[in-house]
Amino acid sequence: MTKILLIDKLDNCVERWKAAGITVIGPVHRANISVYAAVEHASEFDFGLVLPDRSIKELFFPQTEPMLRYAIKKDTIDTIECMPPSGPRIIFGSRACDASGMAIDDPLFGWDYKDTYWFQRRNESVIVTIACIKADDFCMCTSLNMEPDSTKGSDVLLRPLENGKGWLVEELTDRGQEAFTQIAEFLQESADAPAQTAVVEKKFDLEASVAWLQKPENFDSRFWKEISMRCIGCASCTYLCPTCHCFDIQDEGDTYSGVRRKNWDSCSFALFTMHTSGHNPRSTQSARWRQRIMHKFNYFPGKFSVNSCSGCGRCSRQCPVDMGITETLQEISKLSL
Amino acid sequence: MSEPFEPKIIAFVCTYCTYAGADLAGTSRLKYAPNVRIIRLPCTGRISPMFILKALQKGADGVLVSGCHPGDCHFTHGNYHARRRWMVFRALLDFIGIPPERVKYSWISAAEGVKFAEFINSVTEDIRKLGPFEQYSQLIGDTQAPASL
Amino acid sequence: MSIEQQYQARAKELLSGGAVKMVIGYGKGTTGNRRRPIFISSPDDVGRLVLDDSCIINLSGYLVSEGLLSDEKRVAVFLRPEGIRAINILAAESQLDADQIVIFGFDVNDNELRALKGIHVEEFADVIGSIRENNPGFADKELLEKIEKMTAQERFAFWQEEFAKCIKCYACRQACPMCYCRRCIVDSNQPQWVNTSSHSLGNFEWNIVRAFHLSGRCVECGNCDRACPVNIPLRLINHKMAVEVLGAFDHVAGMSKTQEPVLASFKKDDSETFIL
Amino acid sequence: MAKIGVFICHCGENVGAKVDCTKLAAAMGEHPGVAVSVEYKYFCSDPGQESVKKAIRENNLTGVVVAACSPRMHEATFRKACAEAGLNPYLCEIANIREQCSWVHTDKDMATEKAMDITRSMVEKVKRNNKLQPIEVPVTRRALVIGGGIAGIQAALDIANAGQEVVLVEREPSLGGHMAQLSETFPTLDCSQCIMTPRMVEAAQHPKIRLLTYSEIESVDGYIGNFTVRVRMKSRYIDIDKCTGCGDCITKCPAKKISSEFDCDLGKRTAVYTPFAQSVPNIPVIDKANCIYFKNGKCKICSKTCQCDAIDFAMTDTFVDLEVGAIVVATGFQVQNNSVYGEYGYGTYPDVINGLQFERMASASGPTAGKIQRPSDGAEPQTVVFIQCAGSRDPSKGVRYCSKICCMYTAKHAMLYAHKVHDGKSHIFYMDIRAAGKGYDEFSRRAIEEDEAAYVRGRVSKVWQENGKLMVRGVDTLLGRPVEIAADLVVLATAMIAQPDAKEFAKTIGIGYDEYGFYNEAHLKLRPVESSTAGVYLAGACQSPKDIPDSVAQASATASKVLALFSKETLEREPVVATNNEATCAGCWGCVLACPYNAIEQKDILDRSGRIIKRVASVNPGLCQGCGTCVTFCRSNSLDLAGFTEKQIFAEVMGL
Repeated sequence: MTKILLIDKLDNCVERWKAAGITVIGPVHRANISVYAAVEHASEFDFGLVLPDRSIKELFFPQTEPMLRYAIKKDTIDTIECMPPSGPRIIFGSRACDASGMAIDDPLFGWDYKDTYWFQRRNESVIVTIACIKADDFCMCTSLNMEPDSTKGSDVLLRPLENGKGWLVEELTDRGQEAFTQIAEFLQESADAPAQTAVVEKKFDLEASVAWLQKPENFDSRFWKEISMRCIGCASCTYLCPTCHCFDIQDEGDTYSGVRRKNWDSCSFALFTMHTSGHNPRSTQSARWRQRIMHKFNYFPGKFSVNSCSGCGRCSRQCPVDMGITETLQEISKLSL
Repeated sequence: MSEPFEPKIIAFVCTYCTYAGADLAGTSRLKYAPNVRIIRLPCTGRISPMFILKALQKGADGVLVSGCHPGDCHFTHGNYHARRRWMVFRALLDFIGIPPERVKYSWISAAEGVKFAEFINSVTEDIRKLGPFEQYSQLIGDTQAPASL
Repeated sequence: MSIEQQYQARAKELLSGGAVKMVIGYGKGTTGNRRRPIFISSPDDVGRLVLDDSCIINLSGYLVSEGLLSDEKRVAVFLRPEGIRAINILAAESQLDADQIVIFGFDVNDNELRALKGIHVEEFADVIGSIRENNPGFADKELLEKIEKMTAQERFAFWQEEFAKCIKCYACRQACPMCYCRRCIVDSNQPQWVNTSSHSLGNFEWNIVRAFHLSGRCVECGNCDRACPVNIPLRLINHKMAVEVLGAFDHVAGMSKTQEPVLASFKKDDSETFIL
Repeated sequence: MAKIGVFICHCGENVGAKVDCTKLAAAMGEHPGVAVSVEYKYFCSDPGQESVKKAIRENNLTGVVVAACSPRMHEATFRKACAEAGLNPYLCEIANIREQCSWVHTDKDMATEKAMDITRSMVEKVKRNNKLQPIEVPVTRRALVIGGGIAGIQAALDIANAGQEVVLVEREPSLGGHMAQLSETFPTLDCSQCIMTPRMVEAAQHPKIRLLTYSEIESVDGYIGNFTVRVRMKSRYIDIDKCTGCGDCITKCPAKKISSEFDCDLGKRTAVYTPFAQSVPNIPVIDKANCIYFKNGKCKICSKTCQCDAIDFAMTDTFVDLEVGAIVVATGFQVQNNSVYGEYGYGTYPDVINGLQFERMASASGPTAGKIQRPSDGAEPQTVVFIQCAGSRDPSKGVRYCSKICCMYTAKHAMLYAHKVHDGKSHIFYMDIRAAGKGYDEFSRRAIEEDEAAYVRGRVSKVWQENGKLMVRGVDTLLGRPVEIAADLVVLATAMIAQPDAKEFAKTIGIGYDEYGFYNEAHLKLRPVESSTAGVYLAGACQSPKDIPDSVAQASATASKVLALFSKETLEREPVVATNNEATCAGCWGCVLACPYNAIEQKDILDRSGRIIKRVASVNPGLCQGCGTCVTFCRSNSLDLAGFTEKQIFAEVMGL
């Protein structure tokens, strides 16, 4: 006998959490795309998605965010620091890949300087992940040595019931347990069996690929040019990626006042590394794509002992020219044979 | 009683015709609404659609663009080029939901001080009636607001 | 012989004889109906070329990749009529020499693939000329009519919701063959005309500027629309502007390689009913 | 760090009455970057200007804003004052708080508020002003005059008489143009050649004028003050240095039946010829197309006749390269070919002629030695019908515009005819009589009153031949009835139109033209003799139909423009010109098309080995007039306009 949450009771849960001052967030549709967003009612959720178009990242690291407001006076500049809105949040219906993505980025944001924006939101959020029972051609968590029901980064794991009426509840952390204690009355004991988790085919040999990437001579391999020839240099892969975390700081305003903002930035853009002199150390798109792969599977793990990829497959799924990490690592796997 | 709404209006004008027409309105001591702020450019050909967007960002409730009548351009063709751009840009703004009533175009010559004064007055009244450009103010407000989540 | 086989044979012939140094075409993609751009330089690889009704991406943008055409050698490319029009614009705007481009023309009507005869862009004048009379238009006509019927306020709200999704990934720009600028105005920060932040103001400004810069130049290939990861109906705006430009200036983008850009030219009797 | 001085002028009571200048000065003093903010009664006065200069020196100001009257009033004054105080004059701007604020508003609070905005905005602009230097363009003091008609000759002589060098290029074998073809001129009836030929000789003999006849412009490059021009000297087959102009070759030439262009096909000439007896230079040319030797390989009679061995059948075209500082275009006009009016029978009936043919007939040196004769049988016509507006003011078959001179010359023709054929009767069909000009209306009245020309207001619908007469059917709209006249000769007042190659030629020089091919002036009212290309001026009928006095007046006007340009060794221009960022330019050339002045050129950026890396736009500051149309067109934001830069305008808006 284990605890289960029935879908029918979910609206009661949402009500209860909201009454406790918690913002409830989950996969919903907004103007022709699916995103994680705050809801009023459980009926807004769509748990049928393989995963939302946009990743969970933006709940912790929004695409644009004010850092400080300033006012220019004759001899001084007054500044007011801005912090993100505070308050507890439950992200209900994350996927394993998205949740683990946040855990992957924790050391990055807490390394030399603790990013208060990131950690305030991390500390105030409970991530309730639903194990996947379906996957698509682009899913690749298993290739990253993860599973559709991995628990990394999650506070609660829900396993869909075979009958489709609800989820088995596995509380993973104290925070998760606390959140579910608040809705304990809507949970019940049941012996219903969980559904089979999705089968995600292994698409490449991660270890062999990483070994190839680590060989210095491969930095200048012709491979990079060939694999990235069709890359158009947009940022859709990096911006949809749950683990890509680069940002730029911009001042916006008029003569008298303005806002300093933290905005997403992308290594796919030529401008990303452009020097004031006009020199660009990553002057070609192939150099930029190489950087993205190297960063995720060589430099980042070198520093934080974890690959900067959680296998969600959004990069390939959304690429306007059908590129992505999967294809690149597949090809590298072949090269390293 | 709340204060009557005083619209903020920014005008982009060419120096040879409309700016001179505005000067003539002054030397003729005509009176018009004080809501307009004029930015002087050499020619309507220099007036970029970007200027209009920036005027809106600065909270303009109305934007005016004015220059020499066709055939009168000091630079012979600047206003013909400008006219095409305006035509396209106006249609675009309209389609995006920025009402054409808020961005007005005119030809005012150096001799048309009266037309200038009347134009400013009528536009100011029209925009007063339309009220503040609240939808755009909301966009501007977003630039100051913290992230939603 | 299927058109695919005919074109493979032609590609082989051109590459073997050195008539072209590269063929830009379509290859199999990750999933069944996905096609990806491929670049064939060896006659032995022409078997990778795929041609069917899933070949949609307008490949013309690759032709202006830095350095590709600077050796004056020829490059062949698979193009639909929109792509052919794009070649005309790129030639008219001096981005390439049309004589260097060998076209593998094709079109899809009622799910039927059709080869378009010709080699150089001027030979397709009839095909693209018919677009002028009967523009199939990919834009969602129903949605367009719906938006046109809205009040300005409703339209603003509609676009506000759409643009709110924009993440400024610039996939629309990067996918567009007409966005060949070495530095986009949005990347020009002295001054910063377009707010780069993807707050609602920045998103409005970017999308307005993008549409303005494509007015009279867009061939409605739909690359932007398909590239947009957040499904903003970008092509709809472009289509609307094409309709406006046709009505006002009798101009259809990309009709010839010597066509004057509509916003760099004028007629003394251009319409001006809106000017007071 | 910006140190801006703000100087707020009361202009007596003019500003002060409606703008609280003290409050304005205080507010501006609090504005970031403002080092000095002061008010004064009259800053334009000497002590006012002195105080500005003092403030600049004492505070090391980096920019100045004078909040006062319109920049159109005193911008120059204050910029000069700044320069005198050692501040680059382009670091000074005017905030217009009089014409556009105090004079037009009644509420003092609101006017003050507005004045603050205006001044702040201007301070923000000035912070981003650049030090500009006037552009100095060296001037080659030599003028090229293209066209040797009366306009070209007048311009050349005026410039040469002022001591400057002139190259006068004429494509025909002789100077003279259309005026040399005319009989007598209105409204004085003096003989055209009597007044024309001395001018031709004067031009040819002038020490400052280099004459290149039978020559055409091949190419024009460069810009104001610095044009390079290539002239093709067509082969005359006669050595101009050896020929004495004796005319023996002409007398002996066996090919005598060639239609004379000069005589409008009414007379004949030989294959070696001068267009007319008084040709300047009096050196013949061999018409290759009609020369028996060139056609058959045999003849050479001229060569045998020539005492000075001047004939050279092997001669080829040669080229002359010229450096000139200014160009006067005086390429003239042509008359419309009236065969478009099939119903008038021009080209079908030999006795239907045009006005220019009538001129040749009436000319004492013409093919009939001044006698009025029917071309068909040489008989003296007893009844002549003149049809005005044969081509002009007729959008369906001719041109929309009025050719301006036809009313006058038709009146003149009627008079000349009356003077030569005393019992002859002339009828003139007209639409309106346009006789604006000194002595013009009196002249046309004389034709009616003294020389009994019968004016019929109406159009002619048809001319046909019947019993040896030309039957002219028209309508008299004043009497409201049809008219039929049996005439011996019909003269059509054909439209003046642009030269056949006018548009092509305009492209060679780089000037604009209208839908008819007439050249566009820079401004119809204010710059009527300048083309839109700096340094290229327009004289005579190449710009629009003109009579002789107007052509001469315009020619002299161009000469004064050229002389003003030549008055200094360098040309100083306002530095308000466009610049291009070559690193970001995409090379789309939209700016090249949009520029009204052809000031933007394509420039190749080469690598060290000379290979082209990219092509970019390059603005020629000598030609740019500073309108900024290109800047607005530029999608990549690469172009900018000095004095009105993107940064400045952005700051102005952001400062509001």
